[in-house]
Amino acid sequence: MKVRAFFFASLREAVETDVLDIDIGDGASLIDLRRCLAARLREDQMAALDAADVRVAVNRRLVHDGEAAVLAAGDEIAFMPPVTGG
Amino acid sequence: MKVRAFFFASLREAVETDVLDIDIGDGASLIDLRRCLAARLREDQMAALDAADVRVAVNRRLVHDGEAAVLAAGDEIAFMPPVTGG
Amino acid sequence: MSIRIQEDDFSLDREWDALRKRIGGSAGSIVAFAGLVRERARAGEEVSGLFLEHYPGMTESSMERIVEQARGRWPLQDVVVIHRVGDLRPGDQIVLVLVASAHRGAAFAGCEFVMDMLKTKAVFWKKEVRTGSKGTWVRSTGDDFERAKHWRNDGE
Amino acid sequence: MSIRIQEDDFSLDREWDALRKRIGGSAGSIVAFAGLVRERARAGEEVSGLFLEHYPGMTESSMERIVEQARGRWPLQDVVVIHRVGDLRPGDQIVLVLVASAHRGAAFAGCEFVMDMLKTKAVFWKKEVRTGSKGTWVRSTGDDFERAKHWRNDGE
Repeated sequence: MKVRAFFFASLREAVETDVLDIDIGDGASLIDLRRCLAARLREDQMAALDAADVRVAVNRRLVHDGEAAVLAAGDEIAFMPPVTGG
Repeated sequence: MKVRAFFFASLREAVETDVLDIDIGDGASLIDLRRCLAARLREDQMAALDAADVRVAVNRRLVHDGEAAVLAAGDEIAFMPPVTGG
Repeated sequence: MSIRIQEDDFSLDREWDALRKRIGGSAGSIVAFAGLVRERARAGEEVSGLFLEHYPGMTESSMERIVEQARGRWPLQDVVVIHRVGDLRPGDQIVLVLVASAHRGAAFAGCEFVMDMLKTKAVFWKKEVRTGSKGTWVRSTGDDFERAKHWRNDGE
Repeated sequence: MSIRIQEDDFSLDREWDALRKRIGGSAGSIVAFAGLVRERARAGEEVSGLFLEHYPGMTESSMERIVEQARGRWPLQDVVVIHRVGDLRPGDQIVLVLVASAHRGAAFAGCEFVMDMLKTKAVFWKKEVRTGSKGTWVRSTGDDFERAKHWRNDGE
Protein backbone atom coordinates (compact mmCIF):
# COMPACT_ATOMS: atom_id res chain seq x y z
CA MET A 1 0.00 0.00 0.00
CA LYS A 2 1.00 3.62 -0.42
CA VAL A 3 1.36 6.13 2.42
CA ARG A 4 2.87 9.61 2.51
CA ALA A 5 5.36 10.96 5.03
CA PHE A 6 5.43 14.72 5.63
CA PHE A 7 8.28 16.65 7.22
CA PHE A 8 7.94 20.08 8.75
CA ALA A 9 10.25 22.96 9.57
CA SER A 10 13.70 21.77 10.76
CA LEU A 11 12.82 18.19 9.77
CA ARG A 12 11.89 19.31 6.24
CA GLU A 13 15.29 20.97 6.06
CA ALA A 14 17.05 17.88 7.45
CA VAL A 15 15.28 15.43 5.14
CA GLU A 16 15.57 17.94 2.25
CA THR A 17 12.02 17.41 1.13
CA ASP A 18 8.57 18.12 2.54
CA VAL A 19 7.02 14.82 1.49
CA LEU A 20 8.02 11.27 0.59
CA ASP A 21 5.73 8.72 -1.07
CA ILE A 22 6.30 5.34 0.49
CA ASP A 23 5.31 1.88 -0.66
CA ILE A 24 4.91 -0.39 2.31
CA GLY A 25 3.32 -3.76 3.08
CA ASP A 26 -0.35 -3.92 4.11
CA GLY A 27 -0.85 -3.64 7.86
CA ALA A 28 2.50 -1.93 8.36
CA SER A 29 3.03 -0.01 11.59
CA LEU A 30 4.92 3.20 12.33
CA ILE A 31 7.89 1.04 13.28
CA ASP A 32 7.82 -0.49 9.79
CA LEU A 33 7.55 3.00 8.30
CA ARG A 34 10.64 4.11 10.19
CA ARG A 35 12.49 1.08 8.81
CA CYS A 36 11.47 2.07 5.28
CA LEU A 37 12.61 5.64 5.88
CA ALA A 38 15.91 4.45 7.34
CA ALA A 39 16.55 2.58 4.10
CA ARG A 40 16.06 5.75 2.05
CA LEU A 41 17.54 8.48 4.27
CA ARG A 42 21.01 9.27 5.54
CA GLU A 43 21.91 8.46 9.12
CA ASP A 44 21.89 12.11 10.24
CA GLN A 45 18.47 12.53 8.64
CA MET A 46 17.06 9.55 10.53
CA ALA A 47 18.62 10.87 13.74
CA ALA A 48 16.65 14.10 13.23
CA LEU A 49 13.39 12.14 12.82
CA ASP A 50 14.18 9.95 15.84
CA ALA A 51 14.84 12.89 18.20
CA ALA A 52 12.90 12.64 21.47
CA ASP A 53 11.01 15.89 20.91
CA VAL A 54 9.67 14.93 17.47
CA ARG A 55 5.97 14.17 17.47
CA VAL A 56 4.16 12.06 14.90
CA ALA A 57 0.65 12.63 13.58
CA VAL A 58 -1.33 10.17 11.50
CA ASN A 59 -3.97 11.84 9.35
CA ARG A 60 -3.49 15.06 11.32
CA ARG A 61 -3.98 13.45 14.73
CA LEU A 62 -1.13 13.09 17.18
CA VAL A 63 -0.25 9.47 17.82
CA HIS A 64 0.24 9.25 21.54
CA ASP A 65 0.85 5.54 21.93
CA GLY A 66 3.60 5.85 19.39
CA GLU A 67 4.99 3.19 17.22
CA ALA A 68 2.33 0.50 17.60
CA ALA A 69 -0.25 2.27 15.42
CA VAL A 70 -1.20 0.29 12.33
CA LEU A 71 -1.28 2.27 9.10
CA ALA A 72 -3.78 2.12 6.27
CA ALA A 73 -3.46 2.87 2.57
CA GLY A 74 -3.42 6.61 1.88
CA ASP A 75 -2.41 7.55 5.43
CA GLU A 76 -0.57 10.82 5.94
CA ILE A 77 2.18 10.51 8.52
CA ALA A 78 3.62 13.82 9.69
CA PHE A 79 6.93 14.25 11.51
CA MET A 80 6.74 17.42 13.58
CA PRO A 81 9.44 19.17 15.58
CA PRO A 82 8.34 21.18 18.64
CA VAL A 83 5.65 23.69 17.69
CA THR A 84 5.35 27.33 18.64
CA GLY A 85 2.88 29.88 17.36
CA GLY A 86 1.88 33.41 18.28
CA MET B 1 -12.07 86.59 50.15
CA LYS B 2 -13.79 84.68 47.35
CA VAL B 3 -13.59 80.92 46.79
CA ARG B 4 -15.60 78.60 44.56
CA ALA B 5 -17.27 75.33 45.53
CA PHE B 6 -17.80 72.72 42.82
CA PHE B 7 -20.23 69.81 43.00
CA PHE B 8 -20.02 66.71 40.85
CA ALA B 9 -22.40 64.00 39.72
CA SER B 10 -24.94 63.05 42.43
CA LEU B 11 -23.81 66.03 44.55
CA ARG B 12 -24.39 68.41 41.64
CA GLU B 13 -27.89 66.99 41.37
CA ALA B 14 -28.44 67.25 45.14
CA VAL B 15 -27.16 70.83 45.39
CA GLU B 16 -28.90 71.69 42.09
CA THR B 17 -25.92 73.58 40.75
CA ASP B 18 -22.40 72.70 39.67
CA VAL B 19 -20.74 75.71 41.29
CA LEU B 20 -21.31 78.23 44.07
CA ASP B 21 -19.31 81.43 44.54
CA ILE B 22 -18.67 81.96 48.20
CA ASP B 23 -17.52 85.03 50.10
CA ILE B 24 -15.70 84.00 53.24
CA GLY B 25 -13.35 85.57 55.79
CA ASP B 26 -9.59 85.53 55.15
CA GLY B 27 -7.90 82.44 56.56
CA ALA B 28 -11.12 80.44 56.56
CA SER B 29 -10.84 76.64 56.75
CA LEU B 30 -12.92 73.90 55.14
CA ILE B 31 -14.92 73.77 58.37
CA ASP B 32 -15.78 77.44 57.90
CA LEU B 33 -16.67 76.76 54.28
CA ARG B 34 -19.08 74.00 55.36
CA ARG B 35 -20.70 76.48 57.77
CA CYS B 36 -21.15 78.96 54.92
CA LEU B 37 -22.66 76.24 52.73
CA ALA B 38 -24.97 75.11 55.54
CA ALA B 39 -26.35 78.66 55.69
CA ARG B 40 -27.19 78.60 51.98
CA LEU B 41 -28.27 75.00 51.35
CA ARG B 42 -31.14 72.86 52.54
CA GLU B 43 -30.57 70.28 55.21
CA ASP B 44 -30.87 67.32 52.79
CA GLN B 45 -28.35 69.03 50.52
CA MET B 46 -25.84 69.46 53.34
CA ALA B 47 -26.42 65.83 54.36
CA ALA B 48 -25.37 64.80 50.83
CA LEU B 49 -22.15 66.86 51.09
CA ASP B 50 -21.42 65.50 54.58
CA ALA B 51 -21.74 61.83 53.56
CA ALA B 52 -18.79 59.69 54.66
CA ASP B 53 -17.85 58.68 51.11
CA VAL B 54 -17.64 62.25 49.79
CA ARG B 55 -14.08 63.39 49.13
CA VAL B 56 -12.95 66.98 48.98
CA ALA B 57 -10.28 68.41 46.67
CA VAL B 58 -8.73 71.84 46.99
CA ASN B 59 -7.37 73.13 43.69
CA ARG B 60 -7.70 69.66 42.21
CA ARG B 61 -5.77 67.90 44.97
CA LEU B 62 -7.48 65.59 47.41
CA VAL B 63 -7.41 66.94 50.95
CA HIS B 64 -6.55 63.97 53.07
CA ASP B 65 -6.25 65.61 56.45
CA GLY B 66 -9.73 66.95 55.91
CA GLU B 67 -11.28 69.94 57.49
CA ALA B 68 -8.25 71.66 58.95
CA ALA B 69 -6.90 72.92 55.61
CA VAL B 70 -6.74 76.70 55.40
CA LEU B 71 -8.16 78.21 52.21
CA ALA B 72 -6.78 81.05 50.11
CA ALA B 73 -8.52 83.54 47.85
CA GLY B 74 -9.48 82.01 44.53
CA ASP B 75 -9.35 78.41 45.80
CA GLU B 76 -11.47 75.80 44.05
CA ILE B 77 -13.05 73.37 46.47
CA ALA B 78 -14.56 70.29 44.87
CA PHE B 79 -17.07 67.95 46.53
CA MET B 80 -16.76 64.56 44.89
CA PRO B 81 -18.88 61.42 45.36
CA PRO B 82 -17.16 58.03 44.82
CA VAL B 83 -15.47 57.91 41.43
CA THR B 84 -15.55 55.18 38.83
CA GLY B 85 -14.20 55.25 35.30
CA GLY B 86 -13.63 52.72 32.56
CA MET C 1 2.31 58.01 25.16
CA SER C 2 -1.06 59.68 25.05
CA ILE C 3 -3.74 60.32 27.65
CA ARG C 4 -6.91 61.97 26.47
CA ILE C 5 -10.42 62.79 27.58
CA GLN C 6 -12.89 63.61 24.85
CA GLU C 7 -16.58 63.69 23.97
CA ASP C 8 -15.99 62.39 20.46
CA ASP C 9 -15.66 58.74 19.63
CA PHE C 10 -12.14 57.41 19.09
CA SER C 11 -10.83 55.31 16.26
CA LEU C 12 -9.00 52.22 17.43
CA ASP C 13 -7.56 51.98 13.93
CA ARG C 14 -5.96 55.41 14.04
CA GLU C 15 -4.55 54.88 17.54
CA TRP C 16 -3.25 51.43 16.62
CA ASP C 17 -1.50 52.67 13.48
CA ALA C 18 0.07 55.60 15.31
CA LEU C 19 1.26 53.28 18.07
CA ARG C 20 2.76 50.83 15.58
CA LYS C 21 4.60 53.68 13.85
CA ARG C 22 6.02 54.84 17.17
CA ILE C 23 7.21 51.40 18.29
CA GLY C 24 8.38 50.06 14.89
CA GLY C 25 10.02 46.67 15.32
CA SER C 26 11.02 47.26 18.92
CA ALA C 27 7.98 45.86 20.75
CA GLY C 28 6.55 42.44 20.07
CA SER C 29 3.21 42.72 21.86
CA ILE C 30 0.30 45.11 21.83
CA VAL C 31 -2.71 44.63 24.10
CA ALA C 32 -5.83 46.73 23.64
CA PHE C 33 -8.83 46.99 25.88
CA ALA C 34 -12.04 48.70 24.86
CA GLY C 35 -15.00 49.20 27.16
CA LEU C 36 -18.41 49.50 25.54
CA VAL C 37 -21.74 50.71 26.92
CA ARG C 38 -23.82 47.65 27.77
CA GLU C 39 -27.53 47.59 27.00
CA ARG C 40 -28.28 46.03 30.39
CA ALA C 41 -27.29 47.20 33.87
CA ARG C 42 -25.83 44.75 36.39
CA ALA C 43 -29.25 43.86 37.75
CA GLY C 44 -30.54 43.25 34.22
CA GLU C 45 -32.59 46.41 33.64
CA GLU C 46 -32.46 47.90 30.18
CA VAL C 47 -30.15 50.91 29.89
CA SER C 48 -30.90 53.58 27.30
CA GLY C 49 -27.59 55.35 27.75
CA LEU C 50 -24.69 56.36 29.93
CA PHE C 51 -23.72 59.87 31.00
CA LEU C 52 -20.08 60.44 31.92
CA GLU C 53 -18.77 63.39 33.86
CA HIS C 54 -15.24 64.39 34.82
CA TYR C 55 -13.32 67.15 36.61
CA PRO C 56 -11.08 68.81 34.03
CA GLY C 57 -7.50 68.95 35.25
CA MET C 58 -7.98 66.60 38.16
CA THR C 59 -9.17 63.70 36.02
CA GLU C 60 -6.15 64.00 33.73
CA SER C 61 -3.83 63.92 36.76
CA SER C 62 -5.53 60.81 38.09
CA MET C 63 -5.05 59.08 34.72
CA GLU C 64 -1.41 60.16 34.48
CA ARG C 65 -0.73 58.75 37.91
CA ILE C 66 -2.23 55.40 36.91
CA VAL C 67 -0.12 55.22 33.75
CA GLU C 68 3.01 56.20 35.67
CA GLN C 69 2.36 53.43 38.18
CA ALA C 70 1.94 50.93 35.36
CA ARG C 71 5.19 52.05 33.73
CA GLY C 72 6.95 51.77 37.07
CA ARG C 73 5.87 48.13 37.41
CA TRP C 74 6.34 46.75 33.90
CA PRO C 75 8.64 47.52 30.97
CA LEU C 76 6.02 49.20 28.77
CA GLN C 77 7.12 50.86 25.57
CA ASP C 78 3.99 52.84 24.94
CA VAL C 79 0.65 53.44 26.64
CA VAL C 80 -2.45 55.14 25.23
CA VAL C 81 -5.53 55.87 27.33
CA ILE C 82 -8.57 57.56 25.84
CA HIS C 83 -11.66 58.10 27.97
CA ARG C 84 -14.88 59.54 26.67
CA VAL C 85 -17.25 61.80 28.57
CA GLY C 86 -20.76 63.08 27.87
CA ASP C 87 -23.77 61.15 26.60
CA LEU C 88 -23.21 57.65 25.26
CA ARG C 89 -25.56 54.98 23.96
CA PRO C 90 -25.51 51.17 24.23
CA GLY C 91 -22.75 49.70 22.05
CA ASP C 92 -20.74 52.96 22.10
CA GLN C 93 -17.06 52.86 22.98
CA ILE C 94 -16.29 54.39 26.39
CA VAL C 95 -12.61 53.78 26.99
CA LEU C 96 -9.56 52.54 25.11
CA VAL C 97 -6.32 51.36 26.69
CA LEU C 98 -3.42 50.38 24.43
CA VAL C 99 -0.20 48.97 25.84
CA ALA C 100 2.92 47.96 23.88
CA SER C 101 5.77 45.95 25.33
CA ALA C 102 8.54 43.60 24.30
CA HIS C 103 6.93 41.04 26.62
CA ARG C 104 3.36 39.89 26.24
CA GLY C 105 3.00 39.22 29.97
CA ALA C 106 3.90 42.84 30.68
CA ALA C 107 1.54 44.12 27.98
CA PHE C 108 -1.38 42.09 29.38
CA ALA C 109 -0.65 42.95 33.01
CA GLY C 110 -0.08 46.64 32.24
CA CYS C 111 -3.33 46.95 30.31
CA GLU C 112 -5.37 45.10 32.94
CA PHE C 113 -3.80 47.14 35.75
CA VAL C 114 -4.66 50.43 34.01
CA MET C 115 -8.26 49.28 33.55
CA ASP C 116 -8.62 48.12 37.15
CA MET C 117 -7.28 51.45 38.37
CA LEU C 118 -9.51 53.44 35.99
CA LYS C 119 -12.49 51.60 37.49
CA THR C 120 -11.61 52.53 41.07
CA LYS C 121 -9.23 55.53 41.08
CA ALA C 122 -9.78 57.67 37.98
CA VAL C 123 -11.90 60.77 38.56
CA PHE C 124 -15.01 60.00 36.51
CA TRP C 125 -18.66 59.65 37.34
CA LYS C 126 -21.07 57.53 35.32
CA LYS C 127 -24.82 57.60 35.32
CA GLU C 128 -26.90 54.82 33.85
CA VAL C 129 -29.86 56.39 32.12
CA ARG C 130 -33.10 54.40 31.83
CA THR C 131 -36.23 55.12 29.92
CA GLY C 132 -38.78 56.67 32.26
CA SER C 133 -36.51 56.98 35.29
CA LYS C 134 -34.01 59.45 36.68
CA GLY C 135 -31.08 57.08 36.30
CA THR C 136 -28.52 55.75 38.72
CA TRP C 137 -24.98 56.83 39.47
CA VAL C 138 -22.74 53.81 39.03
CA ARG C 139 -20.36 52.80 41.80
CA SER C 140 -17.31 50.57 41.66
CA THR C 141 -18.31 47.02 42.52
CA GLY C 142 -16.82 44.84 45.22
CA ASP C 143 -15.19 42.94 42.38
CA ASP C 144 -13.63 46.18 41.07
CA PHE C 145 -12.11 46.86 44.49
CA GLU C 146 -10.90 43.25 44.80
CA ARG C 147 -9.19 43.50 41.41
CA ALA C 148 -7.60 46.84 42.28
CA LYS C 149 -6.42 45.44 45.60
CA HIS C 150 -4.90 42.28 44.15
CA TRP C 151 -2.27 44.40 42.35
CA ARG C 152 -1.01 45.60 45.71
CA ASN C 153 -0.25 42.13 47.02
CA ASP C 154 0.77 40.56 43.79
CA GLY C 155 4.33 40.43 42.57
CA GLU C 156 3.16 39.97 39.00
CA MET D 1 -16.33 33.42 16.02
CA SER D 2 -13.59 33.23 13.47
CA ILE D 3 -10.35 31.27 13.26
CA ARG D 4 -8.15 31.91 10.26
CA ILE D 5 -4.69 31.22 8.92
CA GLN D 6 -3.53 33.44 6.10
CA GLU D 7 -0.47 34.81 4.33
CA ASP D 8 -1.97 38.27 3.92
CA ASP D 9 -1.87 40.90 6.59
CA PHE D 10 -5.02 41.42 8.63
CA SER D 11 -6.81 44.63 9.43
CA LEU D 12 -7.50 45.04 13.12
CA ASP D 13 -9.98 47.74 12.16
CA ARG D 14 -12.06 45.44 9.98
CA GLU D 15 -12.06 42.62 12.57
CA TRP D 16 -12.90 45.04 15.37
CA ASP D 17 -15.84 46.56 13.49
CA ALA D 18 -17.21 43.15 12.53
CA LEU D 19 -16.90 41.99 16.13
CA ARG D 20 -18.66 45.08 17.45
CA LYS D 21 -21.50 44.55 14.97
CA ARG D 22 -21.89 40.95 16.10
CA ILE D 23 -21.95 41.73 19.82
CA GLY D 24 -23.93 45.00 19.69
CA GLY D 25 -24.64 46.22 23.22
CA SER D 26 -24.44 42.78 24.79
CA ALA D 27 -20.74 42.65 25.74
CA GLY D 28 -19.00 45.39 27.68
CA SER D 29 -15.38 44.41 27.16
CA ILE D 30 -13.16 43.66 24.20
CA VAL D 31 -9.52 42.67 24.63
CA ALA D 32 -7.23 42.48 21.63
CA PHE D 33 -3.72 41.08 21.43
CA ALA D 34 -1.45 41.55 18.45
CA GLY D 35 1.95 39.98 18.11
CA LEU D 36 4.47 41.77 15.92
CA VAL D 37 7.76 40.61 14.45
CA ARG D 38 10.55 42.02 16.61
CA GLU D 39 13.69 43.38 15.02
CA ARG D 40 15.86 41.65 17.61
CA ALA D 41 15.94 37.99 18.66
CA ARG D 42 15.92 37.05 22.35
CA ALA D 43 19.70 37.09 22.53
CA GLY D 44 19.81 40.52 20.89
CA GLU D 45 20.87 39.60 17.35
CA GLU D 46 19.27 41.55 14.54
CA VAL D 47 16.49 39.69 12.76
CA SER D 48 15.78 40.42 9.12
CA GLY D 49 12.55 38.46 9.06
CA LEU D 50 10.44 35.57 10.28
CA PHE D 51 9.26 32.58 8.28
CA LEU D 52 6.11 30.84 9.53
CA GLU D 53 5.02 27.38 8.54
CA HIS D 54 1.91 25.38 9.40
CA TYR D 55 0.25 22.02 8.69
CA PRO D 56 -3.03 22.75 6.90
CA GLY D 57 -5.92 21.01 8.61
CA MET D 58 -4.02 20.08 11.73
CA THR D 59 -3.11 23.65 12.63
CA GLU D 60 -6.73 24.77 12.36
CA SER D 61 -7.81 21.91 14.66
CA SER D 62 -5.18 22.89 17.21
CA MET D 63 -6.47 26.48 17.18
CA GLU D 64 -10.10 25.41 17.45
CA ARG D 65 -9.26 23.27 20.45
CA ILE D 66 -7.60 26.23 22.17
CA VAL D 67 -10.59 28.50 21.54
CA GLU D 68 -13.00 25.80 22.76
CA GLN D 69 -11.00 25.42 25.95
CA ALA D 70 -11.12 29.18 26.51
CA ARG D 71 -14.89 29.25 25.95
CA GLY D 72 -15.29 26.39 28.37
CA ARG D 73 -13.49 28.32 31.10
CA TRP D 74 -14.87 31.85 30.70
CA PRO D 75 -18.14 33.36 29.48
CA LEU D 76 -16.81 34.69 26.16
CA GLN D 77 -19.24 36.15 23.68
CA ASP D 78 -16.95 36.14 20.70
CA VAL D 79 -13.41 35.08 19.86
CA VAL D 80 -11.38 35.87 16.75
CA VAL D 81 -7.96 34.35 16.09
CA ILE D 82 -6.01 35.19 12.96
CA HIS D 83 -2.54 33.75 12.47
CA ARG D 84 -0.31 34.61 9.56
CA VAL D 85 2.10 32.25 7.81
CA GLY D 86 4.83 32.79 5.23
CA ASP D 87 7.53 35.44 5.13
CA LEU D 88 7.22 38.37 7.53
CA ARG D 89 9.44 41.34 8.24
CA PRO D 90 10.22 43.24 11.48
CA GLY D 91 7.23 45.30 12.58
CA ASP D 92 4.76 43.07 10.67
CA GLN D 93 1.70 41.74 12.46
CA ILE D 94 1.87 37.96 13.11
CA VAL D 95 -1.17 37.13 15.15
CA LEU D 96 -4.39 38.74 16.32
CA VAL D 97 -6.60 37.52 19.15
CA LEU D 98 -9.85 39.35 19.89
CA VAL D 99 -12.06 38.37 22.80
CA ALA D 100 -15.40 39.92 23.78
CA SER D 101 -17.16 39.33 27.08
CA ALA D 102 -19.61 40.95 29.45
CA HIS D 103 -16.85 40.79 32.08
CA ARG D 104 -13.47 42.42 31.58
CA GLY D 105 -11.72 39.85 33.77
CA ALA D 106 -13.00 37.08 31.49
CA ALA D 107 -12.00 39.01 28.35
CA PHE D 108 -8.45 39.57 29.65
CA ALA D 109 -8.03 36.00 30.92
CA GLY D 110 -9.52 34.46 27.78
CA CYS D 111 -7.26 36.48 25.49
CA GLU D 112 -4.13 35.77 27.51
CA PHE D 113 -4.98 32.06 27.75
CA VAL D 114 -5.41 31.80 23.97
CA MET D 115 -2.05 33.51 23.43
CA ASP D 116 -0.25 31.30 25.96
CA MET D 117 -1.70 28.21 24.29
CA LEU D 118 -0.84 29.46 20.79
CA LYS D 119 2.76 29.82 21.97
CA THR D 120 3.01 26.25 23.21
CA LYS D 121 0.25 24.14 21.62
CA ALA D 122 -0.72 25.53 18.22
CA VAL D 123 0.83 23.75 15.27
CA PHE D 124 3.12 26.43 13.83
CA TRP D 125 6.83 26.62 13.25
CA LYS D 126 8.75 29.89 13.17
CA LYS D 127 12.18 30.56 11.81
CA GLU D 128 14.13 33.68 12.62
CA VAL D 129 15.95 34.76 9.49
CA ARG D 130 19.19 36.71 9.86
CA THR D 131 21.28 38.45 7.27
CA GLY D 132 24.13 36.15 6.26
CA SER D 133 23.02 33.11 8.24
CA LYS D 134 20.74 30.12 7.78
CA GLY D 135 18.37 31.22 10.49
CA THR D 136 17.10 29.53 13.64
CA TRP D 137 13.90 27.66 14.33
CA VAL D 138 12.27 29.30 17.35
CA ARG D 139 11.24 27.18 20.32
CA SER D 140 8.81 27.96 23.10
CA THR D 141 10.72 29.41 26.04
CA GLY D 142 10.70 28.18 29.60
CA ASP D 143 8.58 31.22 30.36
CA ASP D 144 6.08 30.18 27.66
CA PHE D 145 5.74 26.74 29.26
CA GLU D 146 5.41 28.27 32.75
CA ARG D 147 2.63 30.53 31.52
CA ALA D 148 0.82 27.68 29.79
CA LYS D 149 1.16 25.55 32.92
CA HIS D 150 -0.13 28.19 35.29
CA TRP D 151 -3.58 27.98 33.64
CA ARG D 152 -3.81 24.35 34.69
CA ASN D 153 -3.39 25.08 38.39
CA ASP D 154 -5.13 28.38 38.48
CA GLY D 155 -8.80 28.75 39.22
CA GLU D 156 -8.84 32.11 37.50
